[in-house]
Amino acid sequence: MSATAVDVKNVTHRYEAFTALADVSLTVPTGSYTVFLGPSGSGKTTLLSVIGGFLVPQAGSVLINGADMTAVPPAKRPTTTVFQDYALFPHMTIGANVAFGLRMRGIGSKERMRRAHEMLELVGLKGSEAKRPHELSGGQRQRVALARALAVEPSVLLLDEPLGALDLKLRRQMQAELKAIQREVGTSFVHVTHDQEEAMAIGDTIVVMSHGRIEDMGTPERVYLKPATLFAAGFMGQSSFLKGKVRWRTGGRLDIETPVGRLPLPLNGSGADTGDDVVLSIRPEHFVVGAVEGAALSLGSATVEDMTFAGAHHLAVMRHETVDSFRPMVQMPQTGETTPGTTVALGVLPEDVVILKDDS
Amino acid sequence: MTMRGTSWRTAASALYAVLVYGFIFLPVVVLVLFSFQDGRFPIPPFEGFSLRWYEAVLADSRLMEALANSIVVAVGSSLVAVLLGFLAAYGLARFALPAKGVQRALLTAPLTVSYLIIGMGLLITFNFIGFPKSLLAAGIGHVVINLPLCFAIIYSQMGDHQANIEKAARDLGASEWQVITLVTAPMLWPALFAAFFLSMTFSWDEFIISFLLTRFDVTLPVEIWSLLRSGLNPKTNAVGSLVFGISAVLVVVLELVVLRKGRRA
Amino acid sequence: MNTAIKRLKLTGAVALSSLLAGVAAMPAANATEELNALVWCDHTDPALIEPFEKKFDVKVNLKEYEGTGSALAIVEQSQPGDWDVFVIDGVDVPRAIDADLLAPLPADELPLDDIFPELRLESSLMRDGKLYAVSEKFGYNTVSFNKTKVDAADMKDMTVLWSDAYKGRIAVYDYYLPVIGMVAVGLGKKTSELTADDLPEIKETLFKIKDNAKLVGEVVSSQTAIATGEVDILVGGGEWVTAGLSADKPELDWILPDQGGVRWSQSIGVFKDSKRKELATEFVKYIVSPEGQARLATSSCYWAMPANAKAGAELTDQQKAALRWDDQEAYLKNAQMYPAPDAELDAAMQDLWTEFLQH
Amino acid sequence: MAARGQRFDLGPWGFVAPALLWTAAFFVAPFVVMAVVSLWERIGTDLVASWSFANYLKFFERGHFLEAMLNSLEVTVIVTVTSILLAYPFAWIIAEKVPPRLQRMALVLAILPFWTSYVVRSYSWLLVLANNGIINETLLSIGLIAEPLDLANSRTATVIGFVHFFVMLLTLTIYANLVQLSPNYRKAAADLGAGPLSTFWFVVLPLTLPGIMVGAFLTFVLCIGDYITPQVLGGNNELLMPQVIMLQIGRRADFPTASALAILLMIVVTIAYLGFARWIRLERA
Repeated sequence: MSATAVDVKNVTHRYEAFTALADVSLTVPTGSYTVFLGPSGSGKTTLLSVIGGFLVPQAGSVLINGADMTAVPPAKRPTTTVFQDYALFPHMTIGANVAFGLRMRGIGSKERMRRAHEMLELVGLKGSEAKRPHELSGGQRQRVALARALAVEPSVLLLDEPLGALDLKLRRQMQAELKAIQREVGTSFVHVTHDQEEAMAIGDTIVVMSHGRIEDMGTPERVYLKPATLFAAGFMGQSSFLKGKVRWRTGGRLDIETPVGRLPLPLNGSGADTGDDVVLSIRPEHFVVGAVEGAALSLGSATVEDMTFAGAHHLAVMRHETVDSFRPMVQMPQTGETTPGTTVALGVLPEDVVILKDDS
Repeated sequence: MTMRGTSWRTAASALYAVLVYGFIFLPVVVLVLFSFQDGRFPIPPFEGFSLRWYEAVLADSRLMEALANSIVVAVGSSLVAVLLGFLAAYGLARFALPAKGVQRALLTAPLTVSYLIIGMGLLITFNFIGFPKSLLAAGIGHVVINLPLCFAIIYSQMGDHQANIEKAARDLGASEWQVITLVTAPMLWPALFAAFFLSMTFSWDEFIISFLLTRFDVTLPVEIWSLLRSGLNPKTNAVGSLVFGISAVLVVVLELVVLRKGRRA
Repeated sequence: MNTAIKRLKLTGAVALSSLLAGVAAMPAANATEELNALVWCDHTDPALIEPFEKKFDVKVNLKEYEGTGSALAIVEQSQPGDWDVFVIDGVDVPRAIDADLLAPLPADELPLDDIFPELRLESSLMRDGKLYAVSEKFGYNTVSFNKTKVDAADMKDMTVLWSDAYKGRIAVYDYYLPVIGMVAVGLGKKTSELTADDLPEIKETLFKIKDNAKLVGEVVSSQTAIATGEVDILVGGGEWVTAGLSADKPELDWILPDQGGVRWSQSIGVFKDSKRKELATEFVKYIVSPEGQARLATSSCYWAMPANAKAGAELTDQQKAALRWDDQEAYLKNAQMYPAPDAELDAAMQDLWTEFLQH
Repeated sequence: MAARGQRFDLGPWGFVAPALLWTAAFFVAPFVVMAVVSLWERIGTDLVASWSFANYLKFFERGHFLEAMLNSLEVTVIVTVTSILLAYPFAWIIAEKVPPRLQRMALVLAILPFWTSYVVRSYSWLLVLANNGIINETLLSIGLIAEPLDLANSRTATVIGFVHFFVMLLTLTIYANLVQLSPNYRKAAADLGAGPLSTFWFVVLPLTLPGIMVGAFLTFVLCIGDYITPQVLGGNNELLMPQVIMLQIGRRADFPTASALAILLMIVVTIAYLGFARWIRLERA
């Protein structure tokens, strides 16, 4: 088996005036869990359709396990899809639903039923063969859809917002189960979602998409901590942005002029050069509040405008004392006396600042 | 709203409902009652209970033949109408075809035309091409009037969710034919059944097209019409009551068994 | 759930297949040959047809019509050879001969001498020495009435119908020829000499009758109306309305007014394009035989006098009384034939009739 | 998202073609034939291809044709309006006052007489409305009237026969509309201070209007083209269009005139359709 399960090369697709995919290329390593993340209209579902064979792209090609599948219909691809609305056959039992793909492959009914039983056991629905879809809860239907898609042993399983219809608690629980099942069966999973927390929790690789383009691609940690673009930084978790200009670059260091003053920063993986306009992105938990000392750089002081309680911590929205356009979002302790109106000093460690090209 | 106001309104509603039910059932009750009339005239006074008119109906070979013809036409034309309507609905709902609006309008257009005009058009046309008046001709006419209905009912049930389910089947390896026979048709069973049942009802009761397009192998409504024109007697009541009784039992059984189940699903 | 559905499917399948099996078995009369006859409704009585079907092992398909126009319309909407036997009003036989619809009959095989002399109608039924149809049944379009509600003496004068003496208590039989004929007789015209010039006066009179009429109806509606007391007088009625009802409604009677009445007569012939002329001829022979005649005279749709005088032997006294067998001599004298308009006059009369209905 | 048809091009026309061809062959073609024949004339017993509008002119020249059309329109409008006025409250009572588990039964009961044969139903009304029918007998025996009412064989009888049929049909369609209505609309209206009457007038009625209009149009089409009811119940005291058309076919085989009349009738229905069109999406109804 090839080390690359899916290889998408320069795929472009337009719906009339709307560009759904613009020259997209990516690879999905065999046995990995890949998540396409993006807002609606970003092209993530279109990309999934292209991989699944429901859509032939106008340009580019799709290779699965090294073979060109661009124009091969879904039935003939080693992929199966778990649909957002599950698309269970309402007139069939759960057993028959799961065994459907095997039936299409001409497998005898005894063997089918055995496999269906196995798959249902895998997804934790042992003994539900005789039930019908409408007798199950949303989470159970989701599992049936998964079992049905896995029963034919695809090399790539495509999941189109599979958890979108579930409530939050169930969703978090299913994320863990999906990941566990993926590890158990070893199939490559490609999962589409617009929920960044889901993406981080579940993916080996996250592909951040916007306007038909890939904005960033990497491990969750990398994408979160060192997002490649402004969009990725904004879409994955919360960030506060501060515009600046690179005064000069020397060796591994940058000197950036910002409204809150000059900040000497390490490169932090950025390719910014002298004279570039940049945006500095800082995660809420990276702000240093109160005593700005040691290696921390001072960002001036800001007044707390609003506080929201987020369980493990507080999140404060602040207004910078001198720079109106800078509205830091800062993580504050779970317990503390800070209330709206309080003014605090803000700082940040140089290595925590992400330096992004200002492409706005 | 006071309690007294509420109960007054409820009483008025109940009275209204009873009156309308009375209006709806009046001709049926009279029909059935006088089918047991022990005399020649199906009008008051009721002269006594007798089953002789039912015997007369069952002994009337022309009526029985017409009954059989009606069943053949109703079942046959409804099957064709459902099949054509299903295929068209599937084609229009699932494929990119040019001028879909025009196609849909064409398929539903017969709904806006009187049966008399449809029947007459067919009569003149068949006459020109030398196609004989027959049960088959009437059946063709019945498909024309029922096809739009079947199409509309089935088409309305082919939404995006259903499309996704078909997509899932294809994804799992089903061929186009398998998708239709194993997934689409069974999934739409309630709609197909409703279309078939409605189509049967209309065909069963249709008069003017059958009247214009049949010769000897007439349908039951046409034979009843002849019966009516050939003399006044409670036989007409008896055959009407029989038809009503059988259909009513059928409808109630369907309601209790099929639709109840469908609703739970 | 699953088993319920299976059971349902099974029941459905069983019901449907038994239904279809029943249907297949239905046309039980799997007779070898079929005979297609275009008839008035009195010929559809199984008591009349079944003996013939049994004797010749044949299935007689009957299509009933009312009015020669309808019959010719039906023939026009058919293919040549579709029809074998034609029952048609005596006065309209020349039209059918003109249209080349009828085949000559073997006169020597038919009991022509037993037919009432007034019904032999050689001028209509024969042409160039060939017989094209034979009379089978006759009666009168006059006035039927309920003698408990209407003074029988009033009914002797037809003009009472267009005075308003019985306003709202009159029904009119919906067939233009006899009623136009009746009115013509009432106005002192001869039905055989009607022209377009007579129509305005007839129209005026008809409109007066319409003003008095509760309804204009076909056989059953007019019968229903007089039997149920909806109306007390039926214009265009006669023994064909009352005789069959005589057992249940003895109060219904009919009369030939002093001005006279219209006599109708049906005749029967064989279509020229028939592919079963021999069998069709056998059918004609059966219908004009005394037995056939007696059954036809008392058939379920309407009763009327048989054309064959020998049928009397086959009828009961009660039946003969209802048919006024013994009064026929006098009645025949005082009755005129249906009008027999040419196509143009016929169209004018039909337009007149439509206007009458709409009046 | 996915492009339908770009992938599975197994000849989608194969699905649509049978129904389209059927409709073209047995609906459109006969209509064209009828339109052609309407320009011919029947002279004597012959059909003459005279290519004239004589048959259409006849309609406007001859009082009784025009009158039939007016009668038909009058009867149809009376029937449609009466049926809606009777059926709406009835459907409302079933939807609102009848306990939910009994509603379906109430509805089935309300439309059960559908399944008596249509011809027999008209005939049955004739017996009900006759001078010594059940209505007159009852009214006479309780002394409400001294003379039997003239009900049968009249326009009244025709209208009653029609209304009977269409009340059932409209109850069904209006009920379906009423129950589809989310109860939250009414709750919201009540919450915002509307009384039952204004809730009905400003919220329920406008929301159910499209459904009523579809039903009204169906009633219009079925009523204006029906032959049996006026023929059985009207007593030929006036003629409606279908009766006049049938007279042309049945008594004289005058297909040209019948075709012209049929086309005129269709034009009237089409005008009515345009009037109703803003509410009607037949194929999604």
